[in-house]
Amino acid sequence: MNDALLVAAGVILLTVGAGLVRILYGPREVDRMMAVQLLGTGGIAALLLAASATKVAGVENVALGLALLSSFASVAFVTASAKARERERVDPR
Amino acid sequence: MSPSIIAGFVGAGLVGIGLYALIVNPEPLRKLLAFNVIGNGVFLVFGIVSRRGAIAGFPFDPVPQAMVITGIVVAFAASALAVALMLRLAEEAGRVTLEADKSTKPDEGARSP
Amino acid sequence: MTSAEATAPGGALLMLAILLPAVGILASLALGGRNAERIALGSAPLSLAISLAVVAEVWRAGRPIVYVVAGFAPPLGIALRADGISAVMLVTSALILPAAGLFARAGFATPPGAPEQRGALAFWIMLQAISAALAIIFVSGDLFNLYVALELLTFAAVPLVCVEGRAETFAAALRYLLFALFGSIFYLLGAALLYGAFGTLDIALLAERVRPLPAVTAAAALMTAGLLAKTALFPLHLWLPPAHANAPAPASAVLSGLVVKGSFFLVVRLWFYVLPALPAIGFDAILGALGSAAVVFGSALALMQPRLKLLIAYSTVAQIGYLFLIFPLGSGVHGWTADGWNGGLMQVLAHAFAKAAMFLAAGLLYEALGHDRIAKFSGAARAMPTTFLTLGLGGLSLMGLPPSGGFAAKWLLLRASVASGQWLWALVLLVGGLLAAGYVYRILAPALSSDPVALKAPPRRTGEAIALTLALVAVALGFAPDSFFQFLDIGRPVLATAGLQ
Amino acid sequence: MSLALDLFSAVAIGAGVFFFLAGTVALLRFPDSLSRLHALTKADNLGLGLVVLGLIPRAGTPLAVLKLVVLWALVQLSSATVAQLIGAALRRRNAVE
Amino acid sequence: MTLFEALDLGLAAIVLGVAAWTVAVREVFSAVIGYVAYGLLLAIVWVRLYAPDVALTEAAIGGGVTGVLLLTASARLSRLPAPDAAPSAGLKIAAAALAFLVAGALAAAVVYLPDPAPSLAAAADENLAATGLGNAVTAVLIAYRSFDTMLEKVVLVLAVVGVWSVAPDRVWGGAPAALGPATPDAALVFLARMLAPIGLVIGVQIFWVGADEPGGAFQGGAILAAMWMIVMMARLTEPPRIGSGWLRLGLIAGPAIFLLIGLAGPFMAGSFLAFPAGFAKPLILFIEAFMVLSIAVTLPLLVAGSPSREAGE
Repeated sequence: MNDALLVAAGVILLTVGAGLVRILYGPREVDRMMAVQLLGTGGIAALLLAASATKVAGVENVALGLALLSSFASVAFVTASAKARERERVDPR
Repeated sequence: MSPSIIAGFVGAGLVGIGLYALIVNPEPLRKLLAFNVIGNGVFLVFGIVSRRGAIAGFPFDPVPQAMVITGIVVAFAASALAVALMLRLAEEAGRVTLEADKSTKPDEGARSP
Repeated sequence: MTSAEATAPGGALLMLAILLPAVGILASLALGGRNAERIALGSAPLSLAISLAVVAEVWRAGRPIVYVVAGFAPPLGIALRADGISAVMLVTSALILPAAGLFARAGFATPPGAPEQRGALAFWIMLQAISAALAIIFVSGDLFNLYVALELLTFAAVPLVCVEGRAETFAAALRYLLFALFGSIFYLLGAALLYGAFGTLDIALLAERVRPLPAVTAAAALMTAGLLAKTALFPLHLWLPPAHANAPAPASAVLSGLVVKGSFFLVVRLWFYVLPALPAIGFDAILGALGSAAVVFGSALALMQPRLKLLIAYSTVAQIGYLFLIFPLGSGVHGWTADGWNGGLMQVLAHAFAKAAMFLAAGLLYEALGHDRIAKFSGAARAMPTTFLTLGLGGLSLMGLPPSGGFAAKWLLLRASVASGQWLWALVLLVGGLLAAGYVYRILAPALSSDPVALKAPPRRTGEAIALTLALVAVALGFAPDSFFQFLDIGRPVLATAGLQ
Repeated sequence: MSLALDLFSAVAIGAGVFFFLAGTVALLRFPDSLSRLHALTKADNLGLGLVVLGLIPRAGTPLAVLKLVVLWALVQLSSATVAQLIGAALRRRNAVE
Repeated sequence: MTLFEALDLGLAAIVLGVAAWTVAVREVFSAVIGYVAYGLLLAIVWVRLYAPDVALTEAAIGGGVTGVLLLTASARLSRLPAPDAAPSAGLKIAAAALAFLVAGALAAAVVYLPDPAPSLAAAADENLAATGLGNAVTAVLIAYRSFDTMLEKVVLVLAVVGVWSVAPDRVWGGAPAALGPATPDAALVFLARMLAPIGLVIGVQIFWVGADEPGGAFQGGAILAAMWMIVMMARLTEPPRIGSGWLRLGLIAGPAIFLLIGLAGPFMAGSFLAFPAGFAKPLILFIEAFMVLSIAVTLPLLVAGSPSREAGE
């Protein structure tokens, strides 16, 4: 069973890793960000599976930390773009 | 191939990729990204060293791991300082470039007859 | 066995030398305003007293003094060790830093009752940070601890470059930062490999354990490359002239006189203390060749600079080159190694004082004339004789003419190269001296003419006195007695240098 | 009993893996950003939810179960918000173009 | 080749691929997005290397906080004119050759590290009892090599002063620019309100368990820092004035308490930074608590950058 869990973890990771191809093609930054978001969720799932299979202490804490911060990059992405637009309105170059 | 050998190649690869980018990319922010890529490669080497230091009952050597944690925090602080300099330079000069600039002080001597 | 080593009497002084400025940094930020200046200048005499006490203790013991931090001995913990060169460098930094600080009071003072000022707070905090970082670099016995110290030094030095807040200073500071970060990350990579090979980063333990391995060669190359970038050795010197020429004069004095010596000190530690058992792979010749190239290129570029501060900055590039002659001339066990070793170290000290004096003098000139164009110095020497005397005395040391510390350094290096039959280095020393004479002449010649000159402001007497004092120390080093060199030899690995040849 | 639980875990986790696969395919194959976004948020939430569900029987302590549930709730909250934010950003951009 | 080796190789290929893409892509903003993905992947690599403490740090700082810093910076810088000098082909070839050489030498050096590898794991474990801790990584950070950690905290303080010091003179004492847009999305405000209290609990918990399990002051502090940042991005609070005395106390609290207890060491335990027998664990937790505070204050300030508004504004 444990090996099966690890394989499932690996498969999820490689799947969402393959999703990173979307980073390559875009075409917009938003699409790239979605791929990162999917990677985050998949990474959490993979870590949970690995934690359950190996019982290495603390792995579930890593997953918890990632879950807490999973929205972080996307939020920064959206606010940074919004702020850049604000500045453009004030100071259109 | 053991995970630590694979990680060794990843670490070496990251250092190589980062070094190439550091030399070739003219934009400072890109150079900063490259520096961070190199840094991660270096940390991975510490990670391999830590994993190789596993002995009966201990899956890793804690000393290199502690060094990596210190290193990550320092690298972040360095990035923040670099970003602050870039943003301020952009504000003052309207662009961010490292190209050699001959001028030093506001040159009053040159203007006076 | 070094792992059982214990704290020596007086070892706590080493920790105090580090903790005093560290406390100062935190207190300066918390209290803010004028207090930063008060703390920085008020703690300077204490720093000097501590470093003199270290000298006395090392002299008395006749061997390096040790302090085991936190009660955990290496390899698990960290040990501090001070030998002859550590003690001398501690004193050097405890002299030059307060000199620059006193000089800077004119530009970075906060008037009573005035709100806190940006430049002032940053300057006084960074000055103390340089003191802390250099103290660690001179006494720490652990390569990772030294990495943190290198970063501390970078984080202190970079903001000093742009403390005046002009666009070109930000560009210079950014370039300096990127070079410095490149340097420290490669240093760290080397440290990772050494730990992987030998399970410790303690310098003394490594010296016992080192044996030839691919990892050791790679670590040596990576760490050296990183440190060279921080020391600005040709061809990694590109960041130095804009950074040192753009900083305010007292900051330039510290950056050129002391900060680049910090990373050079670590190159010396690495090759003479950590890796002496490494069989020759030609590193000493490569370092010597790069140093020679730096001497020639740096001096030639200095000759072409229209502005005094840039000229002095390029002269730093050249003078750093001489330092690296210590590797071909100071390694091995020969009759001449002592000369090469002493000459290299004397060059570190002489250049520190001479260059600090010259940058301060350049600052005074800029204040008085409103510019630092060499071509427009005509007649300035009559209006500011003390300042030009300082430039002249500093120049004497740079050229290597007697009596001066620079002469002592270059004479010793010359003797070593002649005795060892390595004529190339002798040639470099002579050519470098001639080129230095050329650029010093360029500064002084127009100034000595009798043209009338209008000063914007009268020169500051205290500033002139401080700069002149530093220049006189550089000259006085030329009269260093034999016992001084015996002191420098305390703790120098003997077996050690044998392997480098 | 334990066999039944193992079977339950295996089925739930297997379904979770499938949804991650589906989400990735949607991300790579769907034609425009908005449809990609919608498919994606559903797929990855279901994927993670099923994995968590499958792991609950294997969690040793009530605290571990709580951790799993909190974690899943956090990801739910985050990804719903992110979908909302990105969707709004996309609509704004579309309105401009 | 077993299945697991294949999975490891796949992960390695993805990490290298994303890194290569990050440095190669034309737009800076895209590069930064790639870098965030890369940070997430690295956190997983660290778990694979049995380094959950590092993984947690990398997830919080490498992926999270650095991501915000770089995304904000690139959004502001990407509108500027690009440098006109493109690298020449010669430079590219020389750089590629150098990069290959360094990477090759490094790989060889790592592969030929001596076997059996030296290790301080046993020594670290032997001394663990003296510290009262259960997590050897925390013991290294806060007892065996506490000097490094204390200095690193001073480095953080210097970084903050350095970042502040590039501000124009007239705004000295004022506050950095707001992190979020003028009118934040209602969803973002909701997220921040929900996430911050949960994150606070998790951050404190990760610090607390760090004595015995993976976690600790760095990781807990970084999570708290992230929570403060998200609250600022939703404009629920604003970056504080840099002239504020409380702020400065918060910045120096960690290193200052560390130093004070360290200075008492010679009198209580015979050496600077040493802890008296029997009191090690409470003292360590006391120091760590202030370190958490300082990290939680420092990281967001480093991201917020130099002050840009005058003190009165």
